[in-house]
Amino acid sequence: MFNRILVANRGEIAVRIIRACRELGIETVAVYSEADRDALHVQLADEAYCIGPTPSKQSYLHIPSIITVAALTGVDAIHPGYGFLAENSDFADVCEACGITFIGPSPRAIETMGDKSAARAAMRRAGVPTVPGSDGLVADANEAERIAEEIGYPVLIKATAGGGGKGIRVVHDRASLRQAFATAQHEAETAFGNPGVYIEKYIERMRHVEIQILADRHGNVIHLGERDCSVQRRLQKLVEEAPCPVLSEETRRRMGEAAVAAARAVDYVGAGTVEFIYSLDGSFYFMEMNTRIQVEHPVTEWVTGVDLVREQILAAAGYPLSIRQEDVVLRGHAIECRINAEDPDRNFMPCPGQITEYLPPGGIGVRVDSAAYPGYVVPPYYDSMIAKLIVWAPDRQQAIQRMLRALGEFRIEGVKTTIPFHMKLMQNERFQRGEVTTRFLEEHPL
Amino acid sequence: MFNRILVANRGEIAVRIIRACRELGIETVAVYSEADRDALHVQLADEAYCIGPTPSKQSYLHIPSIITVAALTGVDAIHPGYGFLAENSDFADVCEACGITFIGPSPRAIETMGDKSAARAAMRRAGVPTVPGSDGLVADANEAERIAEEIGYPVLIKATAGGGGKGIRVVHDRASLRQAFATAQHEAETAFGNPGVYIEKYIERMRHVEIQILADRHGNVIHLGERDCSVQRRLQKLVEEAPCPVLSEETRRRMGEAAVAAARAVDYVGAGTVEFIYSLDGSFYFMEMNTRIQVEHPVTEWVTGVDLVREQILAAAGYPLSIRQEDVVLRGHAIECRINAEDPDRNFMPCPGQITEYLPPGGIGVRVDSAAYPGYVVPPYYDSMIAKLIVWAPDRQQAIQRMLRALGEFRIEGVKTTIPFHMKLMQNERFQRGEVTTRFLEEHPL
Amino acid sequence: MLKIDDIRDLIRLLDESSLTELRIETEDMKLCLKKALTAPVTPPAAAAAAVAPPPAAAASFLPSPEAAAAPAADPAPPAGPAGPAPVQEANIHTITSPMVGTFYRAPSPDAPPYVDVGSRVTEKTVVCIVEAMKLMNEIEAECRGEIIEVLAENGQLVEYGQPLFRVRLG
Amino acid sequence: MLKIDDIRDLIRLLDESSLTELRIETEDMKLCLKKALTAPVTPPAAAAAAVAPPPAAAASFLPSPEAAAAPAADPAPPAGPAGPAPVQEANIHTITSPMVGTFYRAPSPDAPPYVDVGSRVTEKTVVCIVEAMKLMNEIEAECRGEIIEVLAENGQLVEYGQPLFRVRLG
Repeated sequence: MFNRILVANRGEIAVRIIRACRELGIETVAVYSEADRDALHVQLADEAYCIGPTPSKQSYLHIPSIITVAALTGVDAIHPGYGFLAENSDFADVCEACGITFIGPSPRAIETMGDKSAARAAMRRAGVPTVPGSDGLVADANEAERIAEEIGYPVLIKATAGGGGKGIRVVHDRASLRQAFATAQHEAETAFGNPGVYIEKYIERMRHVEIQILADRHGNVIHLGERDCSVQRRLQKLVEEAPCPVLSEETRRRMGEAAVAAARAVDYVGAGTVEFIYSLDGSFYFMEMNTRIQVEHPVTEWVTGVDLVREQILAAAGYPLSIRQEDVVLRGHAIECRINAEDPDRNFMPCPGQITEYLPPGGIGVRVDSAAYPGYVVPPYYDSMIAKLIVWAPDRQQAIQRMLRALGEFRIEGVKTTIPFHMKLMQNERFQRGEVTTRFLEEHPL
Repeated sequence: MFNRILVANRGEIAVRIIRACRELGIETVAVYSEADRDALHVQLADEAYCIGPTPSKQSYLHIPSIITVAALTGVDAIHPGYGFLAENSDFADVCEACGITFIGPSPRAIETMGDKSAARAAMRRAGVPTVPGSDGLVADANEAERIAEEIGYPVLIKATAGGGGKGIRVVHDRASLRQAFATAQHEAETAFGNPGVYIEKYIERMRHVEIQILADRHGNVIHLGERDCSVQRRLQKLVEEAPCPVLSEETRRRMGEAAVAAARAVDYVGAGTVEFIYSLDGSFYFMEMNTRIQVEHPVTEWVTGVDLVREQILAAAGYPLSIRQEDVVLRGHAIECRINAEDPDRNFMPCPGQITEYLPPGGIGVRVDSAAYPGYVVPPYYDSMIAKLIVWAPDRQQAIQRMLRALGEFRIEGVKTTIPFHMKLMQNERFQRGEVTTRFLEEHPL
Repeated sequence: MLKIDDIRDLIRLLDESSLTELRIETEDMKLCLKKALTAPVTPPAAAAAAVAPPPAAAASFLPSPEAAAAPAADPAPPAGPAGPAPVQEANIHTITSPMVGTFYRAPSPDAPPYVDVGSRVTEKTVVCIVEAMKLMNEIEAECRGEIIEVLAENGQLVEYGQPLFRVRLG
Repeated sequence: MLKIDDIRDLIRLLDESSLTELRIETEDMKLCLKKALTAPVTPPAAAAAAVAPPPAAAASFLPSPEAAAAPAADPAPPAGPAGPAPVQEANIHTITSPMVGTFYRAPSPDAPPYVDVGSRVTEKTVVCIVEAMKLMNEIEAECRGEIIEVLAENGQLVEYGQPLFRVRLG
């Protein structure tokens, strides 16, 4: 078992990992940028080291500094959290070379899934349904036009190096294809340093449904049901829930099996998420795989009773999974709201600043994952999430009522937050009926 | 359904009830004493009224004031919480007379279970095992001596009007019986206004195991497994857990059935608890029934997934229970620590005062029920509980590790608390092995 | 009335002192100066204390979902809880309610009120009735002087300790 | 009515007293002065900020179960994180570490240190090495003057921004 883990992240996920380590009896080493001197993860860890100035590139993304601290503090493993270096295969490689376990899958798995067009190809070989589109990268506008005709408009042009909703363009007709193709290539080159793009059919009315998987080093791969993350704003998830309110038991099983096949295709180890497009006709297609723990993992934890970060650490240490597929039973309904320091009345403009008062909600069925405290200053340099509010109840309707109750209790003063937005959403009848697609907020502004 | 409920209590249980009401869409009316002007339950309720000065007798125990507010604010029902008026059958009577639903069982059920010797008799008739002892009240010292000889020393002399650990004397031999009997009668008269006492065999090495029951107005009575509350100090519970670490499935079933029989014997409605003495040989005996929601109810809520306060309110409103006996499935392990404003290093001396900093723990498997907030002043007039910290994990060992993690995170400054005591307890090997009787702390001071 | 120079002086004074707040109210002006606590943080104590004073603010520490959802649709809440009794001015006595109940100014609907502004009262003068549990509790002035203000409305629910009348002693 | 001078006096009086609040209400004016609770309440920000300065205190905001259980058994933690740079005295410059790594005072174990107390340095004088990722980074003084204090120990892990040397400029 690991004696000591370096947490290469900040904010609530760093706190989440430190908690899991503490419960496992593992010491933690935190790293932080100059801006995060007073951060909760720094206070909670057994040791903490400042690794660089405020910009992420010189601190949380700066591999040499992180590896130096890891080596000098004698850690056995590094947990990358999400974002920053979590899906950086070079970093995983360097860890391996230094004899430090990277808590995540192999560099090769990260690389395959990070290259969107390579991932599509791998999935097709594994028999996982993918959206109709190009076989791989599209060489030029002529080929793009041919494929678009074949699969029918509207189509998406996607950067192979993109991800998280970035590097995507929608093309509705032939007239605009050539221009869009050229722009997309140029953008991909500029933004990701890789001009490769591919084409997919654009499924307009879809839900974002993803499957959580866990895999160990002994060949066990299981899935832990799905999360519905359809409530999005500009492709950023705002609310997630488990289970998906419209999935049939049969589709859940098939989607779960597809996710396991996807994970097996890249010899996956640890916690991962296979994201699917769920079309309203009941069909589903592979979208991408996130080779890390995800922001919304707590909703799965609550309905399955499985501690995903703990399993992730144990799997990295070579332990077999603590549960088998047949032991995974979903119980009740969980919802997560991301509470961001943003002003929902002003187009979700970020509102960093000092949290003068802070009192999280409590009581039955409420979980708060946060790195905030009274007096904490939300820095303007990183993401704006202050807290994740997760509730559980025996059914979805009760979970919504509970979320509303907990949102009403959540006291955050000093910065604007998305709490009022979430309260409106929870009271929205369409949301309550579960009638949501990824374009919900676009079509029905709250 | 009720439109509006008056919460006749203070502290965390008032907050608990307000939360349940809010999730059910029921308005709440809080009442408070002069000392509780700034209390959280006052802030959270839809309306709040000051009903009297600081002493409980003139406020939280003052029936006319509470009924006046209830009548004038037009509530449908009153929730008494625990303590104060929760087991006062006169209060339940008055509510009924005023056409206001008392959220609890009938006045007759409260009365029967409140009279310990009458309760013993009722339980015997219902076939529930009781501790060997007198058939009812013991008239004089001669009878006491005869019964003690019959059942064997040591014996307990108990005030029929006592409860919650008060009004009990242990007698180890014949020599001290007569004196003890006289003193006990006198004490009972003085403390409870009723000199009636009865005799029971004293079971020295016992665990305190209690069964949660729920009953509706349609004849449904179910049990929701047990709680082990053996960690006590001077008969006051400090830590509770579910399930009991040493109960066999068979004993659990028999104890559950006995609890259901006990509830049926008094036509019980609502949430109640049947407390048993669990002898280390596996036998168990009825101790008493608490005809109200209990402090430690959250551990049962977490392992069963049932919201007990919600069910209690729904049952009072005439709804059938939402679950059947066969749907009750225990999952994982839950532990509750009572965080009191007391100094464990100075014999648990109460430490009221201002909480200058307050940050409850969060993350996976942690629930906090509390009425505290940064700046809150713990008044010296009522009980010293600041918060209940409840954790859940798939098994007991992980739950203990999680409790330790959460206790370590819990930040309360300004007053001394029992957190250090709980941390020592969680690290105690006997406790970790589950080897605890009600005399544990006496025999093995931490 | 204060001039701009006076206010400038007051700001400087407050700034240089360890004080955090200064309020002045006169007939024609209100002035309130506040300072952030050392670090620009409101200590929780002060924040919590600030919750109590204004009447009806007691329920505002945490917004209720209903309140946030439908701020206007609240079905006529009764009078908010009484804040702490206002600071006693010299020579002025406030008669407060000794119990929670319904406040009546007269013994019956068509009778004249027990007292009104300008009425002289002695210790034993009945000034109103507070009805609780169908019992009519006659409230006595317990002081000697002249009623200068009636603070509660006929038929209103009054809390324990709620101010009912102001009396100029003498 | 109170004059500005009266108020000034009152502010001074309150300031010097142990009182925290002063209220005056007269017919034509209300005055309220408040003072922060001097010491007893540490505002959270200050508490959090207080975490950083003393080395090794970063983990002390919340006690770890281990720390509480076995306060003495902690296996030799490496040097704590550097607090914020100490207040700069006039004419004194502090050379801080531009990266996290191992601090070496000399180019090799048996070589003399680059600089010592009393050494004169110019902008380009190498004062030490910080090793990170097997790379030996020579750190230059970037100022002109005399070394008056060496703040880190040979072989120690130094953080980004950690003070290494104090230099009297000139």
